[in-house]
Amino acid sequence: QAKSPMAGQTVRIAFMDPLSGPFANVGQNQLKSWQFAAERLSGANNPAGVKFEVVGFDNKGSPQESLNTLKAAIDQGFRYVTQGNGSGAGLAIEDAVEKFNDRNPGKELIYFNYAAVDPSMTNEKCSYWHFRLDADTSMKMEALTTLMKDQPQLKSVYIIGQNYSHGQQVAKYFKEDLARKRPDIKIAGEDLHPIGQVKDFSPYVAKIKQSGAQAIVTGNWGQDLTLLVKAMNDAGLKIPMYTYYAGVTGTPTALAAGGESEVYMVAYNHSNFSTGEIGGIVNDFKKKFNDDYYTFATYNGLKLLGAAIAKAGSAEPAKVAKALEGLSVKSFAGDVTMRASDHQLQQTMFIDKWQKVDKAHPYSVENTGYTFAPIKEFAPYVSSTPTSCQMKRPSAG
Amino acid sequence: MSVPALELKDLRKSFGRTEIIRGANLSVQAGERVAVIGPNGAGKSTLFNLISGRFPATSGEVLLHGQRIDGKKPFEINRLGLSRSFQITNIFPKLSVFENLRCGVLWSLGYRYTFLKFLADLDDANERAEQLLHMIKLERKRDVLAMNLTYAEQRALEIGITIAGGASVILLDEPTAGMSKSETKRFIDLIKEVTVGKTLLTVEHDMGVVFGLADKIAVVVYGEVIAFDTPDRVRANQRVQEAYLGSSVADAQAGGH
Amino acid sequence: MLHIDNLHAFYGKSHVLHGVEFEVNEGEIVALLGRNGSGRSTTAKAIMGMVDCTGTVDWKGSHIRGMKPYEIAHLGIGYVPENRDIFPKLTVHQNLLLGQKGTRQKGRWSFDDMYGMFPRLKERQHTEAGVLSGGEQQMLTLCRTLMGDPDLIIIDEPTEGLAPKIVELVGEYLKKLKDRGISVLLIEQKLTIAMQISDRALVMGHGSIVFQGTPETLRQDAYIRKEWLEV
Amino acid sequence: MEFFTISLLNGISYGLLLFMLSSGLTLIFSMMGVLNFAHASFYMLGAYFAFGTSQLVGFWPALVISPLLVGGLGALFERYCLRRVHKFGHVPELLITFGLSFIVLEVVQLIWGTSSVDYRVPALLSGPLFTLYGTQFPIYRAFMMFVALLMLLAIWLLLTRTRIGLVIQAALTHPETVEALGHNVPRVFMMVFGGGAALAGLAGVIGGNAFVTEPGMAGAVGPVIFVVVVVGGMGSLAGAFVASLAIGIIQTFAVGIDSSLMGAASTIGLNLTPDSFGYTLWKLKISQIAPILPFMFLVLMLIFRPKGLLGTREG
Amino acid sequence: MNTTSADATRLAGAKPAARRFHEFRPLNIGRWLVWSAYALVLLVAPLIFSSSLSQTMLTQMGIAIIVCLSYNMLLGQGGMLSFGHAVYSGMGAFIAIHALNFIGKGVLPLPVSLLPLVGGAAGALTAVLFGYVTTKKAATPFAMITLGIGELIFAMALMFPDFFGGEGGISSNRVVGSKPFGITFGPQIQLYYLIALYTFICTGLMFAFTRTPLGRMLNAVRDNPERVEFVGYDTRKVRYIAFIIAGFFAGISGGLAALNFEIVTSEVVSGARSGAYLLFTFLGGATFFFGPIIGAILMVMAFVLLSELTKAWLLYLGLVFLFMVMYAPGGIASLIMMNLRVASFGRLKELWVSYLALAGTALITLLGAAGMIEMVYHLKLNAALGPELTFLGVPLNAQGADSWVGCVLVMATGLGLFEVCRRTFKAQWGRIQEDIEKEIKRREALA
Ligand SMILES: Nc1ncnc2c1ncn2[C@@H]1O[C@H](COP(=O)(O)OP(=O)(O)OP(=O)(O)O)[C@@H](O)[C@H]1O
Ligand SMILES: Nc1ncnc2c1ncn2[C@@H]1O[C@H](COP(=O)(O)OP(=O)(O)OP(=O)(O)O)[C@@H](O)[C@H]1O
Ligand SMILES: CC(C)C[C@H](N)C(=O)O
Ligand SMILES: [Mg+2]
Ligand SMILES: [Mg+2]
Repeated sequence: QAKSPMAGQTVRIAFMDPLSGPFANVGQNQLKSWQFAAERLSGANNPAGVKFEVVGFDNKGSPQESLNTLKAAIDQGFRYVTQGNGSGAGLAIEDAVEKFNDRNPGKELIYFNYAAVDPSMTNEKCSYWHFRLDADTSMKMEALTTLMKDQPQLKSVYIIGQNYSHGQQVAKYFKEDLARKRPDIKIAGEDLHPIGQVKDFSPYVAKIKQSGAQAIVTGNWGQDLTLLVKAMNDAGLKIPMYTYYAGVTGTPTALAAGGESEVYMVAYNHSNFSTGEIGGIVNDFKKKFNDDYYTFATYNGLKLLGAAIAKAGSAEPAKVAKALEGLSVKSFAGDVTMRASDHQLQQTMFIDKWQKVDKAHPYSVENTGYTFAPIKEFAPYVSSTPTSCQMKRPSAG
Repeated sequence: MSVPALELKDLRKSFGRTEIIRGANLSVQAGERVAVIGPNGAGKSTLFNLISGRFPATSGEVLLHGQRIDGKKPFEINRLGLSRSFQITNIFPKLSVFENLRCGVLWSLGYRYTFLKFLADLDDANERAEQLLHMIKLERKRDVLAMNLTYAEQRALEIGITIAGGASVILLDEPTAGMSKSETKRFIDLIKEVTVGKTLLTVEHDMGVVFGLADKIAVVVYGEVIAFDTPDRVRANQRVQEAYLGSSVADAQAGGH
Repeated sequence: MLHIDNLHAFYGKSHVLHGVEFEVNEGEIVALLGRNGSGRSTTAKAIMGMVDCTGTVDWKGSHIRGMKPYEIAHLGIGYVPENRDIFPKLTVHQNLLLGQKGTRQKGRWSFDDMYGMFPRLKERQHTEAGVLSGGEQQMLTLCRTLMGDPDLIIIDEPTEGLAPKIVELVGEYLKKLKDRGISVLLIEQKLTIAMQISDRALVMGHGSIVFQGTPETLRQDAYIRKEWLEV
Repeated sequence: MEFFTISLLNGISYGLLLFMLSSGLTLIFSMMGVLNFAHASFYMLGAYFAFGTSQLVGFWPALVISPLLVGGLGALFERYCLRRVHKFGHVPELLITFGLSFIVLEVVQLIWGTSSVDYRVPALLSGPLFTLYGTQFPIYRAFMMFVALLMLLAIWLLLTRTRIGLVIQAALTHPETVEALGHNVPRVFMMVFGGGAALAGLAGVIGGNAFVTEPGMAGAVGPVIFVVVVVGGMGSLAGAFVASLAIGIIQTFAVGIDSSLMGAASTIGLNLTPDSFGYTLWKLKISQIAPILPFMFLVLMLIFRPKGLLGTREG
Repeated sequence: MNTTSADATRLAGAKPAARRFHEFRPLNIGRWLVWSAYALVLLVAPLIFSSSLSQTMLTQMGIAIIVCLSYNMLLGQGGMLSFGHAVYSGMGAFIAIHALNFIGKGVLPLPVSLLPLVGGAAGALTAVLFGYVTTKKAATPFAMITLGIGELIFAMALMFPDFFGGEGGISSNRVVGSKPFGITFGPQIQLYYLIALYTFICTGLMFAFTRTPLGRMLNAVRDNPERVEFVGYDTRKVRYIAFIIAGFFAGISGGLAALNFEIVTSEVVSGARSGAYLLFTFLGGATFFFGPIIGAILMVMAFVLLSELTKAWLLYLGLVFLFMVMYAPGGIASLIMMNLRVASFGRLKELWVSYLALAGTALITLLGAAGMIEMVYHLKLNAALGPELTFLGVPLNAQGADSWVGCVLVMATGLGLFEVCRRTFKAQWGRIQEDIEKEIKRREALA
């Protein structure tokens, strides 16, 4: 392998997510994930031979604070930023990066979005400088409803969610996709509750039971998810639950404390990759931090970045952004491709099931004795969704 | 007879089931100085509270210069020209003496809720406040916070605020309470001085003050005005003797002046 | 019973009492007279441990200076503060209840005694004390302290705001207290009842005792009266 | 009928839970007038202490030890911090508890980490107590209701059988006078604050495993317990109890109501379309706002009956 | 009307002792000097602190100053403890950003520089609406209603994406509309000067307000609402008008924030935001007009700088509050005023040695304590990166006994020395205060 002209150069990435406050647990885990992946993929382990360095900035989960951290990062010479926890902050950064690049040609920034899943970020609000590594809400729903297509015994579903953009979008895409793929499934009921305000979900459970639904679909995360699961266990309502965020830090522990329950999660990964480069990362991360590496987007992101820098022959964001468009790299579950039209990564999707660890699925999530086992895998094209993005591309270069 | 400055017609007030004021009638002419006396708990302060709008009356009428004021809010009554002081000192503790007085004059000079004029430019208000400051003899404490005044000074300030708005009818509730003899004396002079030409009602227990100050005395017993007459006639009144006076203490007080 | 010697008291840095000394004996009514601001209330507070002070305060032969107010109260000194410190949000009855130091101990006085003394209070038993008339409040404070069954009661200006008849009544009750063997330290500035009921009178001026003697001698001592009591 | 019965049961048990959470606050607020913003932090501490101690000695001892620890901390806080600022007034009192809540949160995160801990319901208490129309009623919920009632009884006894309540109320306005009457006011204050904190701690021991023990748990219950205390009437234990139940039941039933203003409008012949002004507001279902109903309650209550349900005073 | 005046004063949160120094009153020349200096500081600040981050911070400080001052109209001047002030600045911000978008679309012919006034109007209107119910009450019921309304609005904000923009908020572009003299407000520095201008004018207006009849009556309502009714004023109306004015200024700050961030999300109406206004206004000092300015500056520094400096920032913040409330309940402003009083009697020079000693020893103590806190945090958060960390350039080993012993020693020494200094200082301070009291008495006697 020819030595890259970039070899030895350091590419610094500013990570901005909550490192204090109520969402610190997630942010801190993800910062470690970035740093760990960066360490693993530096130097000879990426085609450009560059060294990745990830520095954490605390945006406290706030869109406005994100803009401050962005300024701070720019002052310190960062050209790459990454964020994921919450679409609110994500949209703020996307917008600010777009404006900054507009007003400061030659000093462009690139924003890697590793978990903010609001579809608008790659649709009506899309930006040339924004690249999403996660799958957005609509893609996940595409995968989920494809699964339902193959479950003829499923006749009625209840949908419950947090009453804010994410929860509303989950409900909207679910109804749209279902109408397309399984018009016969009845929506037994739909409930949107204020986010983070419900302490006791038993009234909702009573309502769900009353409706006679056979399954639940929810975009809930954090407390709102665990409390819902607990309330279902308490009431003895044993119907499957399809979720987006059962794997986020803290939730597995709480799920385990509530006993056995039937929970599915749609994601671009699962917890039982034990071989190859990714297997090494997962296991060594656990050894080093006694914590789970679940943000695989960090791996994909650095893979893509390395390849793009090598392809562009430069770490200059303007060039790298161009190189990233349409770029394909080999990842942990087949190839992933950065779609040029909207900068949404196209990747394999999984449906994971929450279950006790067994021989085939030995990875104990948060040391609970439970794991997320893949029960279904969908090739990238299955969950691919169309985009309405009309990207403003820089004229020159 | 001209329209009385203040008139009570069969005024009643109950708290819960107890009726405290049981049909009080009183008619005070403009310019009269009236002392209201009566045993403890007779309802003197309550009467003042009803007149000044602090409590709503259960029934009956209160007329100020012939106009009904019962049922009105305290500030509305005040704007009609009736002002009162309190038995327990009731001033603005964290404002200076001067500011306390100025607060008292602002409405009457028509400044209402304005925030488009500077206080410093309100010459009439400032002048009036300074004038009051002299009247209550607190010039030297002009910029001291009211809460740092001595008790007697606070009582003086209480009166100052009461008369500040230039009300024509003034109610004072035990203005000399807690003062020594000498201070009391000085204070009566002060009250006389600042209420020239006004209608004055004051509650007092000290017979010395009562006889020194009042043109007429109203005796309130058990929620009723049982007598309303000149001091000498009241003193001679048999019922009053029984209910209220008729003790060596009262005699001693009355003799003191 | 109460022995005070060389008592100095301070409010922060300001020195208010300058070496006060006097005694109160068992079953005695002592009047403490003086002008506004002469330091009478401060003396009372100093005895109760409510202000910083130096000097000697002995009660029944033991030092009590430096003790906490509630400890002093438990030793049998009752204090009726000036300016009617009733508890406005509590009912009359609850106010009296708080006068008792413990729920168990039975004192000389019962609720009935108090209500008998001032029937007015019985009528207003369940009223919030804050709405009582000025005079009623004054009665209440006195009764409240009595409920604690003190051997010595320090009363700061009890007749303030009372109608003349009631003032006389209070005087009589103080005498009754004395008959029951309770000592009284009566702080007054209007001489009226003080001169009638007290066994001894003290006059305070500028933070020290300037006269001690019987009411009779005080009545005769025009100089003291002029200099320290009147204008 | 089925839905009604179950909802009623859910409502009552949720109401009792609210009461459990807010009883300590009621105690402190009504007696000392302190808006204790750290109350929820004490609740959280109770849960974490219980998690810690139950790993060492098991759940039942933890049920006793943990509230005592929290109560002790509360008493210390009163003794060394709150007491100092008492004389400055209510705002500083409130702010110092605000400050405390930050500190507790950080310290908890330092000791137990930032994500939830695995604090489980003891085996003895897990599982269903009975099954009604096919819906289980968990033992633990019954246990929770039982403890809430115990708390009610304990506070009620404290308030009626002792004069502590009177001493404190009196001391709020005239501390010196109360002391002069022979009451050790500082100690009473300390005990009451410690007691309130201990109640919060007990709620934490029980709420921690019924729900989730994580650093965000304090913030989640914080505002709603204020609602209970205020709606019930400041200073009224019975009021807080009634308010808890009322809020619990109403909120639970509201979840089941799927009608909206739009529905009401269409019955009177008004047809609203997505283009009409404020469409999102019109189409909002009652079930969607159920969890924030308490705050509406609070606002309405304070406007129309500022004393609260059973309160006697406004301030 | 059941609240006693004692309650009202307590709620106003003033420290009586600090208030005694209120008498210190700068001459009018002094006032000119102060205002000119204020203007000068606003003018030159971005020239001295010229990095992009410090300019961002300066702009935010300007915005925060306005909102904290407006908050203090309620808290410090009116004794109204609001838990929902962010509702008014937030609504100002939302309306302003919608207006900005209209300007962008060419529907609204308004120069961008006047946009904050739109925010102000929106804030005032919101205050007209909610103030009508909240100001019916005072004291604790007032506080609780504002808490309830704040929670409601925040919860609603996420439910109505049409207006509030959902999670992503509403974004916009401020480089629109007419461009007088080529000022586009694109570059941060141009925006800074716009904000500085608003800050200066608003500060001036709010100060002027304290000198008007309504401003004074507001103080009176804070101190003793009952009496106010008996001098002819409707307390409710006084509170209501003041509430609306405060809402107006809060709205202006919201409008400026909308311009500055070019995005407004629901967090601007959150309870956390309201809480921050309350905390920092108090920290700066609610009893003095300029206190909130200090508070606002500290707020921005804490949120932007402190949180970057250390992960333990919330712990430090909590501790600072605890100690401030305990030892300086009048806020920083009251500390400054106390020293100004000493200075006005020409005695400050005696104190500076003590101050140096106090500061030095306190710093040592803090260093020791902070070292330990940082090590604990490091152990907890970054343990995997090895036990070493550098704290202010000093390498520490979080698992090494020597680092811990070192920190403990530093702290203990610091603490010991501090205590010694504190005692001497206290004695000295007491002496000076005594002299000053005497001097005042003497002057009084002369007058
Ligand atoms: N708000 C109230 N609720 C219930 N009772 C009240 C209220 N206000 C006054 N009272 C009662 O009404 C009676 C009359 O009280 P008021 O204060 O008028 O007496 P007063 O004549 O002024 O006596 P004093 O000379 O002792 O001041 C008292 O017995 C008092 O307890
Ligand atoms: N809390 C205080 N702080 C500072 N000085 C005080 C305080 N209380 C009283 N003083 C001062 O102490 C002196 C004595 O006051 P004291 O209250 O003992 O007088 P008194 O004889 O009881 O008079 P009065 O008739 O006013 O009750 C007065 O000069 C008074 O100004
Ligand atoms: C923390 C995450 C679960 C938040 C989620 N990504 C969202 O968009 O809201
Ligand atoms: Mg009276
Ligand atoms: Mg006295």
